[in-house]
Amino acid sequence: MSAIAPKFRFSYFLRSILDNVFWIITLLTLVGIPLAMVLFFYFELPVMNNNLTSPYLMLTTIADPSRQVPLLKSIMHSDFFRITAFPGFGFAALLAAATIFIERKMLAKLQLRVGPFYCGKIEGILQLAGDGLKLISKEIIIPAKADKPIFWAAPVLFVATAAAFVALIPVAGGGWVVADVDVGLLAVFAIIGFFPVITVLSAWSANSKFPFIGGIRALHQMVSFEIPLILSVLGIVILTGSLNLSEIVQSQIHYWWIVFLPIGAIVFFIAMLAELERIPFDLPEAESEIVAGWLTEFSGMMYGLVQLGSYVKLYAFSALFVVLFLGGWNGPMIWPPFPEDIIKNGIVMGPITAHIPGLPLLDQQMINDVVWFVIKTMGVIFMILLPRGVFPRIRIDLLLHIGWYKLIGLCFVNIFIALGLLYAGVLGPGGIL
Amino acid sequence: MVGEYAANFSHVLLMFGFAIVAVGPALLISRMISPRKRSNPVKFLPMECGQVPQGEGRTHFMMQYYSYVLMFVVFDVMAIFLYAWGSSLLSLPKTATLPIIAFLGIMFAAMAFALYQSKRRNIW
Amino acid sequence: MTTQLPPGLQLEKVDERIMTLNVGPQHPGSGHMRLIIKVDGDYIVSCDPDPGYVHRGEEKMAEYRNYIVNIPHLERPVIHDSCNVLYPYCLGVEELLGLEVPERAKYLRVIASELNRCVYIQYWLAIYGIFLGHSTMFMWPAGDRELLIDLLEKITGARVTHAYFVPGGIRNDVPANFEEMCLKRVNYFEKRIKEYAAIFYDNPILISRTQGAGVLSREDAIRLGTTGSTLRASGVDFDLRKKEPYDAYGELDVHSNVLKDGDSYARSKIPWLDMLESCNIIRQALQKMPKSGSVRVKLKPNPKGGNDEVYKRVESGRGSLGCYIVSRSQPEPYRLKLSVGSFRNLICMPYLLKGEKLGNMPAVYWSLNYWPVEADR
Amino acid sequence: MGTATGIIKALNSGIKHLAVKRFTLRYPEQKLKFVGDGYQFDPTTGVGIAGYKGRHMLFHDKCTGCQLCAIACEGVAEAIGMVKVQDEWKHNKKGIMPQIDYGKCVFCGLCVDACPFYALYMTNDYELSSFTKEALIYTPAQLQVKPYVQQDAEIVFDSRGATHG
Amino acid sequence: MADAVFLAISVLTIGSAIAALEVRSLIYGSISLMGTLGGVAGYFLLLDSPFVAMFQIAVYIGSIAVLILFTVMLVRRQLIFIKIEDKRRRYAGIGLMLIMMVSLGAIIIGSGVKTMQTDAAPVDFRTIGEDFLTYYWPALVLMALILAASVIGALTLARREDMENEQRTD
Amino acid sequence: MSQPETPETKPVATAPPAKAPPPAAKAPPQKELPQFEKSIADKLEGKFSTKATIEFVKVNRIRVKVNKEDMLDVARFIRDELHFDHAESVTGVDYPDQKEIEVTYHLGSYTDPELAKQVLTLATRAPREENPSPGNDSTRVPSLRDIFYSVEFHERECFEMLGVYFENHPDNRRLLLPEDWADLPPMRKDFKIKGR
Repeated sequence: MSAIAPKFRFSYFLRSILDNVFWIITLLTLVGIPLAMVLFFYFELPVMNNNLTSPYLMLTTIADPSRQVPLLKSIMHSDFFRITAFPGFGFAALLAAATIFIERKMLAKLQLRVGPFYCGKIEGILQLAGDGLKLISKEIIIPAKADKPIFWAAPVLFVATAAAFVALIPVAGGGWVVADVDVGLLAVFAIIGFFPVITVLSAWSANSKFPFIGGIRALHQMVSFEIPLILSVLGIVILTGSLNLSEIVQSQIHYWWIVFLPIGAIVFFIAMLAELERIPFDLPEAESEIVAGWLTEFSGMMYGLVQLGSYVKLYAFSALFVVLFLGGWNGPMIWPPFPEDIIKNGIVMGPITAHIPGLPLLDQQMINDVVWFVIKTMGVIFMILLPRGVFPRIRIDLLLHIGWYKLIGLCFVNIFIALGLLYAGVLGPGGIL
Repeated sequence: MVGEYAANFSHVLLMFGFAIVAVGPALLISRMISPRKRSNPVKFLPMECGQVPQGEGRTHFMMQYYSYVLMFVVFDVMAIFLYAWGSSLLSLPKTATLPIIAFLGIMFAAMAFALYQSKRRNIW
Repeated sequence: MTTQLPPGLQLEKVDERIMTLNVGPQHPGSGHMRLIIKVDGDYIVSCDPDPGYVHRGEEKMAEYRNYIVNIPHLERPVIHDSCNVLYPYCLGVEELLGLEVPERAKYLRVIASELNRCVYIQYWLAIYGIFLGHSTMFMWPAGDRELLIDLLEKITGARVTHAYFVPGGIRNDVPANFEEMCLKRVNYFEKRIKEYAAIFYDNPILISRTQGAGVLSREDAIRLGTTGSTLRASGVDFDLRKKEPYDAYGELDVHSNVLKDGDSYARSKIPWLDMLESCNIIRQALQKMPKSGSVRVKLKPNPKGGNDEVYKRVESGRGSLGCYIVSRSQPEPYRLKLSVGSFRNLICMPYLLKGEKLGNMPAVYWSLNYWPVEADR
Repeated sequence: MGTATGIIKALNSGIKHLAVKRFTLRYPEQKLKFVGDGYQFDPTTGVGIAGYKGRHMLFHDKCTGCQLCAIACEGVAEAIGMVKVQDEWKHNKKGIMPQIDYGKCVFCGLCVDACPFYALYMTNDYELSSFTKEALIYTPAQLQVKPYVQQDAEIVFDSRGATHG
Repeated sequence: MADAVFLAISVLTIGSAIAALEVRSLIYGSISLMGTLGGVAGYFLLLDSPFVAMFQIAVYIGSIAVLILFTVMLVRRQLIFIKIEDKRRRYAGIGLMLIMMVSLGAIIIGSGVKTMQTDAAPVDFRTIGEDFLTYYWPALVLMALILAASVIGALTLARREDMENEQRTD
Repeated sequence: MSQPETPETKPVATAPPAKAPPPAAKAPPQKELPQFEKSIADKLEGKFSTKATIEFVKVNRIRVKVNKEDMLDVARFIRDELHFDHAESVTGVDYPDQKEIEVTYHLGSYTDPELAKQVLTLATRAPREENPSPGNDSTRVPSLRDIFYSVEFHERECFEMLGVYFENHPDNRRLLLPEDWADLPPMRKDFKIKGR
C-alpha cells in the first residue's frame, strides 16, 4: 500500500458516495418539496389555457409533457430566465468556460505542446471542472492586516459588475437582451467605469505591496484606455444617431461598420485588450515584476471568482465588439427550418406518441441569430486570445504613451472619416448605401 | 411616464444582484469545505517573497503617471459631451459645428499641456 | 515655495515615497536570489543584489576530493551547461598532470561543449521569454532544447548532468551513426531557432520594450569587467574561443558575434546569434573530426599534481569561465576557484538597474546572462 | 509602418504554428529510446561505451567484493555500501557486494568506471520512484535482476515539424 | 412603485451622505460618497433622463470617485487634518448649510418645477445635445474653459515640490 | 622583501634576475620562455625591481608577487602602463603552515588585443590569525577597487570566505553566506567539513 494514501479503501470510498446520495435524497424530500410548494404560491405563475396556473396544476404538469411546453415557453420569456440563463449569466458563464478551454488548447497548439489532456478523456475537456473543484476546496487565506469586508466583497463585486455588463448585450433579434436600454452604449461605459474602482479597492484592502502597485497600475491602465474606447465608438454613433445597441445592430443589416470604420475597430480592439488586462497589456498582473499584481493575495475560490469575472468580462467585451462592428446577430440563414409536422402533430417516439404541438421552443430566426452571434463572438475571442501567444508584455509608460498619443489621434481620424462619410452622403439618412 | 426608463435599467441591477447571489455561495461553500488551519501566523502575513515584511503595505506610493489620471477626469466629461453631439448630429444645423470645434480646440490645448507635463518625469 | 499649511497637515518627506521591494527569493521574477529594490513610483532608486541562497561551497568540497571524483559535483553549479563548467577544470588538471588529450577527444569535447551551450542558451532564452511575459518564447526553446538534450543523452548517458569530460579526454566514445544523427538534429534545430526571429526578436513590442533599457556603454563594460554576451553586446570583441583557442577551436573557423548598442535587446540577441554560430561550429567539427581513434588517456588511480598552479579559462554560455587550481603534490587540489561569468556580471546589476523603470527590471536582470546558481557556486 | 508589419509578421508566425505538429513526449505512454543497453566500461582500454546511465546491474558471478566502486562513490554520493550476501562465491571470499541507495545516487557512473572486473554496468531503467526511502535501497539481489524496459519513442522529423513518433 | 423606489433612493443617498461625513475610515467614506453619487444617478433615472444618469455614473463614479479614492489611498491617515472639535464651527457649518438649502430651494421652487407634468413623455436625450450646441453653446465653451483650467490647475498642484532631491540618474 | 618561503610550498620565486623556469617537476627545466610574456615581465621588473617578484612566466600566464604595502602602486602601473583593465577573479588561498593568507588577482585585458590571451596573476599576502574576527584583526590588504572597479564583488566574496579585510573597500559586507553565519570563514583550512 502506498504511503501517500495509507487508509484508502475502495469500500470506504463507495460508502462515502452512498452516504452523500442518501443525504441528498433525504434533504430534497424533506426540505425541497415543501419549499417548492411554498415558493409556487409566491411566484407569479404563467397563464395557461386561459386560466391561471395554480401550484397544484403546476405539479400535475410534471406528469404531462404536453403541458410542459407552454410552461417552458412562458418561463423562457420571463425576465428571470433572461437574467439567469440565456442571454444573461448562464450563457455568459458557459461561453467564458468555453473561452478558457479554447485558450488553453489553442495556446498549447501554438506552442507545440498538448495542453490539458487527461481530465475528461477527450482532450481534457473537463479540466476546467477539475480546476474549479480544486479552487473550491482550497483554503482561503486572508492577510491579517487586510481590510476584510472590502477584501471579501471585491471578487464577488467583480463578477457582478461583469454580469451587469453582460445584461446590456443583445444576443439575438426580437428582444433577446436582458436590459434593452435606450442609452445602452453609455450604460456600457458607465459600467466599465466600475472595474477600476473594484480593482483599486481590492488592491488597497490587501495591505500588501505588490497588490498595491498592481492596483495602481491597473487603475492607470483602465482609466487611460477608457477614453480611446469611448471615442472610437463615436463614429458609429455619428453614423447611426443612436445609442441603443439593438438599433446599432439593426443598422448593420447590409454592411458592417468595420468595413467603413476599420480604424475605429482597431482602436476599440486595442483598448479592449487593455481594459481586459490581456497580454500584451497585462501589466497589472505582470508576474515577473510584481508577483501577480492585484491578484497576489487572493487565494482559493476568491481567485477563481476573479478569473470567472474576468472571463465573463472578456465575453462581454468581445460581444460588444461584435455588436458594434461585426453586425451582431446579422447573417444569412444557415439554420434549417423545423419540420412542419413536428410543429403541428408532435413527435412519434416508438410506442409512445407524445403529441406536443409547437415543440420548438425557439423559432428558427432566433436560433440562427444566436448561432451567428456565437460564431462571431468566438472569432473575436480567438483574436483576443491569440496575442497571448505572440506578444510579450509591454511597459507601463509605453502603454500610456500608446493610449494617450496614438490611439486618441486615431480616434479622431476615425471620427473625421465618419463625418466625411456622413456629409458626403454615403451613409446616414438619404445616403447612397 | 415617470420611471419608464428606470424599469429598463432595473434589469441591469437585477443581473448584478443575481450574479452576487449566484457566486456568493461559491465562496461560502469553499469556506465550509476547505481546510482552515489557523495555527501558523506566518501564513497570514502579506506576500513579501519569503521575507518578513518591512514597512507598510499602503505607503505613499505615487506613480510618475499621475497626470494621466487627472486628465482622464476631464476627458471623460469631454467624451460624453461628444456623445451628446454625435448622437444628435443628424438634426443639427451646420452652424452648430462651430461650438464643438471651439470645445475640442480648448480641450486639445489642455491635453497638449497635460501631455507636456506628463512627459517631464522629474517633476512627478 | 512653502505655503502656509493648516494645522495638523504636514507635507510628507521624500523618503516616505520610497518603497522597498524584495524581489526574490520567492518571486516569479527572480532566480534563486534576492534583489532588494527601492522604488520611487515607477523608478528604481537603488538595487542591492543578495545572492547566496544556493551557495553550496563547491570550492571547499573540491579540496577534499581527488581530481577524478571532483567531476560529478563540480558540474552542479550549472547543470544546464555542465560540459562547459567542467571544461576549464579538465584543461587545468591536464596541464597539472601533463596529459596530452587525443585528437578525436578534442573534437568531441568541442561538439559536446557547443551542444551544451545551445542547451543552456535555450533554457536562458525560455526564461527571458517568460520574464517578458511571452509564454510562447518559454515553450518553444524549452521544447526545442529537447532535441539537443536527447542527442547529448545518447552521447553521455544523462540528460543534464553529463559528467562527460574527464582530465585526459572524455568518458566514452560516441555511439555509432552519431554524425548523421547529430547533423540532422542540428540542422533542424537551426531551422527552428531561426523561426524565433519573427515572433520574438523582430517583434516590435519586444524591441520597444528592451531597446534602450539598461544601456551598458563600452567603457563601462570594460571597467566593470563583464564577460560573455554582456561584454560582446557592448561592442567589445572578446570571445575566448577566438582569442585564446583551446582544444580544437584553433582549427575551426569561429566567428564571434558583437553588437554595439549595449542595451537589453542587444544582450538578449547575442546568445541567439551564438546558437546559430554553435550550429556552424558543430558542423565544422563533425567534418574535421578524426573518424576513429582513442578518446581518453588512461590515468593512474589517484593522480597527483606537482607544486604548481594553473589558471585556465573557456568561453561558456555565460562568458569566460576560469578555473584556478593550486596543487601541492596531493591527489586533491589545494585550492580550487571557479571564476564564473555570472558572478562577474553580478556587479552590473546595481549599476544598470539604478534609475531604470520597474517594468524594465526583469528585462535588464535576465539579459545580463546571470545564472544565480552558478554565481553562488 | 515597421511596427505594423512586425506585428502582422508575429501574428502570422503564431497562426502558422497552429498547424505544426505537437512536439510533446507523452511520457507514461511513450518512452524515449536510448542507445544500446546502458553505460558500460572497458577497463582494458579505459574508455566507456555510450549508453544511458540508469539503474545499475550487478553480475554476481563477476563481483569480487573489492570495494572499488564503494571507494569511487565515497567522494561523490556515498550511495554504495558493501553488504554481506548469503551466497558463497569462490572469487568473492568476503562475500560482500555493493548495495546502492538510489536516494543518494547521482548517476555519474564513476563506480562503473572503477570496476575492473566487468561486474557492474548501468541499464536503461530510470523509473525508480517509490513511496519510501527504504524501497530506494537496492540490495545485491535486486541489482542482479535485469530490468524490463520498453522504450520505443524517437524524435521523427518531417515536413510538418518534429514529433516524438 | 415609483414612490417606493424614490424613498429607497432617498434613504440610500442621504444615508450614504451622512456616512461619508461620519465614517472614520477615509476609504469607507469615499465608498459612501460613491453611494451618494449613485443615488443621485438613481434620481435622474426616475426622472426619465437616462442620459444624465449615465453621465452621472460614468463621470462622478467612474472618474471623480476614482480620483478621490486614489488620492485618499496615497495619503497617510496621520497626515490628514486632525479633527478639531469646535462647537462654533459646527454651528457655523449648520447655519451655512441652512442658508444654502433655503436659497437653493427658492431657486428650485421659482423655476417652475411645480407646473411640471409627471406623466409627460420623457425628453429624448438627443435634444440635450441639440440644445447644447445651439442655444446653450456659450455654456459649452465656458465648460470647456473650466475643464481646461481645472486640468491645468490640477497638474500644477499635483507635482511634487521637492524636486531638488536628486535620486534618479536619468 | 617577501617572507622567506619554505621550499615545499611555493616552488620557485628565487632571485628576480634569473627568470625561474616553469616549476612543474615533470616539465623539462630549460624550456624556452615565451617572448611576449617575458617582455611584460621585464617591464614590471624594470619598474619595481625590489617591490615585485616575478614568480613564473608561462605561456600566456605571468605571476607577480608583491608586498601588500606596494599593492596599489603595482596595480596602478599594471593598469596604466601594461593596459590590463579588469580583474577576472580574486582568490584567497589559506596557508596555515606559513600563517599567511594569499590574495590572488587574475587580471586580464579587453582593450589591448595583444593582451587578450594574457592573464596576469597579482598575488599578495596578509598575515593570518588563529582566532579570526573578520574585519577587526590584522588580516587586511588594501582594496584594489579604486583601480580595478570590477573587483568589488570578488573582494566581498573573499572577505567573507577567508576573513581578509579590504581597506578602503566601500561596501565590505557579506555576500553569499547567510546573515547569521558566526563560524570561521569557511574557506580557511581549519574549517572542516563535517565527516571529512
